[in-house]
Amino acid sequence: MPLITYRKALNDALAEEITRDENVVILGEEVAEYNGAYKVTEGLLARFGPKRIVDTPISEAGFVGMAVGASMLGLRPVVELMFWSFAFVAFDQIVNNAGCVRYMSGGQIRCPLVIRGPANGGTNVGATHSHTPENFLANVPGLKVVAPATAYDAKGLLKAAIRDNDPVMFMENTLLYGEKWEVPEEEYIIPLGVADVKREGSAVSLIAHGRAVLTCLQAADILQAEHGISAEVVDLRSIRPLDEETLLRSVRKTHRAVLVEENKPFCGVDAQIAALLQEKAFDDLDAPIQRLSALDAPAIYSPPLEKIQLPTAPRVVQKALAIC
Amino acid sequence: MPLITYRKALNDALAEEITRDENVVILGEEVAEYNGAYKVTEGLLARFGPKRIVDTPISEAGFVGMAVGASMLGLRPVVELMFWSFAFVAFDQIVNNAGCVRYMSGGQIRCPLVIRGPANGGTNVGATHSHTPENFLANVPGLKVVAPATAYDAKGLLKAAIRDNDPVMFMENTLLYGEKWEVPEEEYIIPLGVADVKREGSAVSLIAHGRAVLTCLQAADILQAEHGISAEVVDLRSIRPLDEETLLRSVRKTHRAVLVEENKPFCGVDAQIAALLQEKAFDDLDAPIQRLSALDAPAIYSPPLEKIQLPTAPRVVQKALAIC
Amino acid sequence: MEAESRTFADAEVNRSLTPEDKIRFLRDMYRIRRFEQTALKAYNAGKMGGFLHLYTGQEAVAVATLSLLGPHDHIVTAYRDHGHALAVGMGMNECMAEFFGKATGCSKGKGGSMHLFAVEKRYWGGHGIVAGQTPLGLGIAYALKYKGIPGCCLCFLGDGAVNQGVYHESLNLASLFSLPVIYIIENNGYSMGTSLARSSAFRQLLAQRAEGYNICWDQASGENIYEVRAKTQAAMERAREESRPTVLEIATYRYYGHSVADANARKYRTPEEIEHYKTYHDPLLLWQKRLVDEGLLTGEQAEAIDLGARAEADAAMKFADESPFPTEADICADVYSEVDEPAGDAPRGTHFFN
Amino acid sequence: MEAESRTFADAEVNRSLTPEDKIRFLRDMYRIRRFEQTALKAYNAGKMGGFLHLYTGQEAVAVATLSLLGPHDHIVTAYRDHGHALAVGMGMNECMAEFFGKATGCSKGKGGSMHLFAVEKRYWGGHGIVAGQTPLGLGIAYALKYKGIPGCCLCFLGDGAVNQGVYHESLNLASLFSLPVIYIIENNGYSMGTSLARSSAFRQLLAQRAEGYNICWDQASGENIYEVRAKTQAAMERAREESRPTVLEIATYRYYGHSVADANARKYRTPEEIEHYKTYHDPLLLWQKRLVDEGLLTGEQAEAIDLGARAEADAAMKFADESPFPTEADICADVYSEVDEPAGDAPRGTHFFN
Ligand SMILES: Cc1ncc(C[n+]2csc(CCOP(=O)(O)OP(=O)(O)O)c2C)c(N)n1
Ligand SMILES: Cc1ncc(C[n+]2csc(CCOP(=O)(O)OP(=O)(O)O)c2C)c(N)n1
Ligand SMILES: [Mg+2]
Ligand SMILES: [Mg+2]
Repeated sequence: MPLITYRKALNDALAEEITRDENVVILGEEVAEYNGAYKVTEGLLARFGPKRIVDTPISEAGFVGMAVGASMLGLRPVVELMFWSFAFVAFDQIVNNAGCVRYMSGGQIRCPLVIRGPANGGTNVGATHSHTPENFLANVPGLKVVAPATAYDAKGLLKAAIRDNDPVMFMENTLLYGEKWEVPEEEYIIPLGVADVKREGSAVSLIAHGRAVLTCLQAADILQAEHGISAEVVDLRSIRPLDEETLLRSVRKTHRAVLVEENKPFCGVDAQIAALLQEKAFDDLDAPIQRLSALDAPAIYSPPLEKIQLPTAPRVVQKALAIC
Repeated sequence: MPLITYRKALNDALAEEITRDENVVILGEEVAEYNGAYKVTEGLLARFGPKRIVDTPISEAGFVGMAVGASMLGLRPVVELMFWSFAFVAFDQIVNNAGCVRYMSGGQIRCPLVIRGPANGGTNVGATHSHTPENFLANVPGLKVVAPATAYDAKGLLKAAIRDNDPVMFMENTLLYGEKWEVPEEEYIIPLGVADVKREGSAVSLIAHGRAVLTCLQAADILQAEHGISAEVVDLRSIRPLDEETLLRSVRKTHRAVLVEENKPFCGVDAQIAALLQEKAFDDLDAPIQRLSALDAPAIYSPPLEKIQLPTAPRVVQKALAIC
Repeated sequence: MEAESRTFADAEVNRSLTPEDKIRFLRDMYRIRRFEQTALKAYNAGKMGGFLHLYTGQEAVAVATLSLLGPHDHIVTAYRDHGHALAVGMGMNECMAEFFGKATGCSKGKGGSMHLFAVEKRYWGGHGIVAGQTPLGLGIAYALKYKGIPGCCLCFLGDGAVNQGVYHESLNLASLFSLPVIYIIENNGYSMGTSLARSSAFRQLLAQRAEGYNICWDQASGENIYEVRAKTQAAMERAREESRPTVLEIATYRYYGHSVADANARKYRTPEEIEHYKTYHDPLLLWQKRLVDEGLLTGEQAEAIDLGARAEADAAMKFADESPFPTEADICADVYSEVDEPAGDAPRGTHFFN
Repeated sequence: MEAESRTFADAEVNRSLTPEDKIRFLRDMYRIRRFEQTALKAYNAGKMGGFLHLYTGQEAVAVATLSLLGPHDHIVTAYRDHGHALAVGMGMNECMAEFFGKATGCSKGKGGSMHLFAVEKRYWGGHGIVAGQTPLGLGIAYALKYKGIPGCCLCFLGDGAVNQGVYHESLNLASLFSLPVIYIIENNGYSMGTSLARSSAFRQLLAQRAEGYNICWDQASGENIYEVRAKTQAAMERAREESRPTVLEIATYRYYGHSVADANARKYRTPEEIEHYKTYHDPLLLWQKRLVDEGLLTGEQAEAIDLGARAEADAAMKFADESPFPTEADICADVYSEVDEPAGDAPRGTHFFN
């Protein structure tokens, strides 16, 4: 299988869906002529022209709302936020229009809309540019939230998201754009709501989403190599809908869980996962569920410090050792 | 002690702090000439004049940001959001400016700002007007979040919030504005970060914030009267800072907890509380922590249905019985 | 004034009106007014919750503008949406039932009075967040242009709504992308208890802000159906033929408070001001008088129209009253289309977290 | 043109300038330029992370406008903030150290280059969210007026930032509340890779949108220090004396890409365009030539100034290099002032949740 980057996987998914469905339109700042701030949309303007690939001014509330409106009429806009951090200027449009209009109309409306872009820290762009709002968005019934950790998942999930008839918030990671994974040439779709056991193990479940999955995989290597502990790594992939079954199955096997995310801890996604696991697998747990999140402060700029503000493999190991 | 309404308690707190500190200024839509959409600011314009009580246009991002800027220079703006739901059009200003400017300036800046208003469902105003974003706001390091359940708490906490040198998000409830409690005439302050055991009990801890505390008190009555179960009711009062000690003390005593909130479940405040309790009181828990939140859909308009969408005392009882 | 309004009556779009058309406008205004009076009674009787934003006094705006809707035109508005809903052809039953929170409501009781929707009539709501609908109108226009459909979108907003940033972002996008959207500012002089002068800084008119975005704008008197139709038609032609946006400001007035629960309805404006409007500027009475003057209608015929509207409203009240509420199971329906109408495979994963 | 620029030189605010003042402006521009060149070198050497938005080409705007700051005036700007920081009197050391993420940086390494702050100099940042600073500027002006302080706030933004809604909300509030705030649009023709024409719909100028809010506006050429000072002074007087806002649009140009990591810097505009600006419109060279023409400066003196700036920048680089990083414990400091500087009682409750 060819090795391709996470970026290329996204680019391929976009190109395939644009080709497949004339209602797919890509909108966002610098997505067309500039080829995307992070080059995810590279070459698409040249291939598909300015009707399908559209540059917008710096008006997130305006163009996100516009995309919601267009989706109501059957377009399938894929809106790029240069950073998910900028969702906060469009937050009302996302929560109230994308999130609630179907409900408030008694089901008369569908919003087949994707909003995508990077949501991560770790690139020294400061507090305002390093938000990871997957927990906020997944709180909203009516929205779906996805966070792929690999190129393979990114492609399959983005294609599913574009075909989905509900608004899907798609969280990428700038630190992964240049990383490579094997991705088949044949078309495939990864349905939303299906987690992925990225590594089988028996002694502890490391549960994560997005780039934290890779941190967990490293940690699992260390746990095995240095401590003889067999860790299972479960990747949520889809945060809402959530594949509870896979999580529960893993924890019922290992009896121990460490939850890792790059979000801030208070009411992070892992708060929800911990609440859920302790409720539904109470008797299976041999130790308290551990959480590892970003150190609880706005994202610090200072490069070496930001690196340790985010979860690291050694800290995952430490958390696991505390309960193994 | 005189019985006064939650509304009057807030009004008194505002009046006292306006009198006490010339830097306190009340800003918001309809707060002055109209006396407040929910009459919390009633009479203040007449008493304190238009310099201290200021009507704004419908520009939440603009006037919230303005208040952040003014607070940097030492004013102590108390901004009313007619509904906390409208915070979403001002979300960037709240999270990035109020929440991060101190950090990004390396501690050069303080934002002694209060944003207050009702955050609740239950009044049939539909999905867009019934958001309860305390979980979102408490996720942001740099912000504080408070949710008083009684007139007594409302007054003491609001005074503390106004004197606090950090931005405090103050969540009220329109369904409580007209309810009465005993409130002393002498001045008092309730520090942030201190929970309140609203009812002592031994068999199960019912933990809640805001109006859900009252639901829990009713449920505790029923549990005692009909099931002979002694429930303790713990009111968080302050969500961030959070009084973990009081929560842990209660759970270590009762060994069982039911968490109740009117927010949507996914990543709600109670997800955080559950994660925390299971981690820090794992061995003390005799049963899984139960959660009861709003039924997981946008707030329905239909009055009788919205009533049951929110947690009810019988459902709290049911949750408690499941683990007692 | 007289001369000017003659001119509007003579506009092509008005000259082509049949007497039946003109009488229909009157009937539509009566229907809105009586529907709302009945709703107000029901509200006061505790039959509904939350807000009820009456449109009474503004009826001519919705009736005149929406009388121009062609088969490809769409509309979206704010929470003061009863008039637009009826003017676009929704039935009183489904609207009143929605107010009552009944399963037979247009939004199955989920939206309430602020959220009336009739997608099959290209009526996209009813939106509660001030100006939140303005980019939706843009998006509808975007989709029309994208698909090559020769229609336009009328997007209504209030005079207070112009101070929300998203409206300005929408204006820039509308002009930059050359979209067939028409922003209709229904300027009733107040946003809740705040008069125009206390909420907005401007030179002559709110619509003039459009100039900064190189957008054509105009104004009209909301008590003159001919004028509103003439100005709206010009904007719609601009939209359909040149794919250019317009901002149209229509002067109007609401008789009731902001919402019927507005305890201050008579405080921030004088009773005289309200009376003055009712007496001299009531769009319904003015139109009725005009039709009588034009010899198209007798007083008795007008009364019959009124009675018909009242009867229809009473029947709607009865319908709403007798309709069932949604069930508890309905609460979590209409959240995700994938769950409501699974395509092939059953939905995977947990969607709801209770 | 020649005549016009004479007029600006003759403006009261410029006639009162001493030769030392004028030479200081040149020195300030050299300092900004050399500081940034050094920073660029350091960036390319991997000494810093994230973005670096160079101001090179725009120096005259910050130097001219901020030369007018009185003891009660404040400023706030966006992420392209190096020029404003130095022009307001910040040291190169604290700025460079901030770029390096060092504890000795003005923001202790927490903000980075987009977030330079010097509160004691009434310089309120450095803000990364486009237009996010615009209501902050409003609030500073609000506080000044509230406290009866006879100052004003200069709030800078880019040409792309005018399309964020919050800027418009700010304009309305500024005019409605009559606040002493001056919005200075530094129009460098591009927002990232998007030219003005592709991002904004307008008639002649972006500043003209101010008319819709009944706000005075003006324009100036950013290569002419006299003109910028004259126009800014007029706005500052309007602010201080009438407590009225102004929008001032200043035409300028940036030589580098949006950020130094902008791979497309030379794609969305021609190399000729950039060369043309550097050759004919460089604000630093133009001012230097003017001073030489005015007989205030020799070529050698100019070179000495340049060398001084280079040396200062090199020293700042060394300072930054040798400074320590913050410690892990610093990560959770400066979040809550209550925790950092407990007043009386120890802070209660848990503030951090790791
Ligand atoms: C963002 C937001 N802020 C505040 C409100 C509360 N609110 C609802 S309607 C309204 C007044 C709007 O006035 P206007 O736009 O003139 O419309 P009108 O009610 O006169 O039709 C206000 C303040 C809201 N719904 N949304
Ligand atoms: C809300 C928001 N959207 C997008 C961005 C990304 N971004 C940063 S600067 C910029 C261009 C701004 O251009 P302009 O306002 O002209 O200022 P200039 O960079 O030319 O100084 C963009 C799109 C952002 N920081 N914030
Ligand atoms: Mg109005
Ligand atoms: Mg620019």
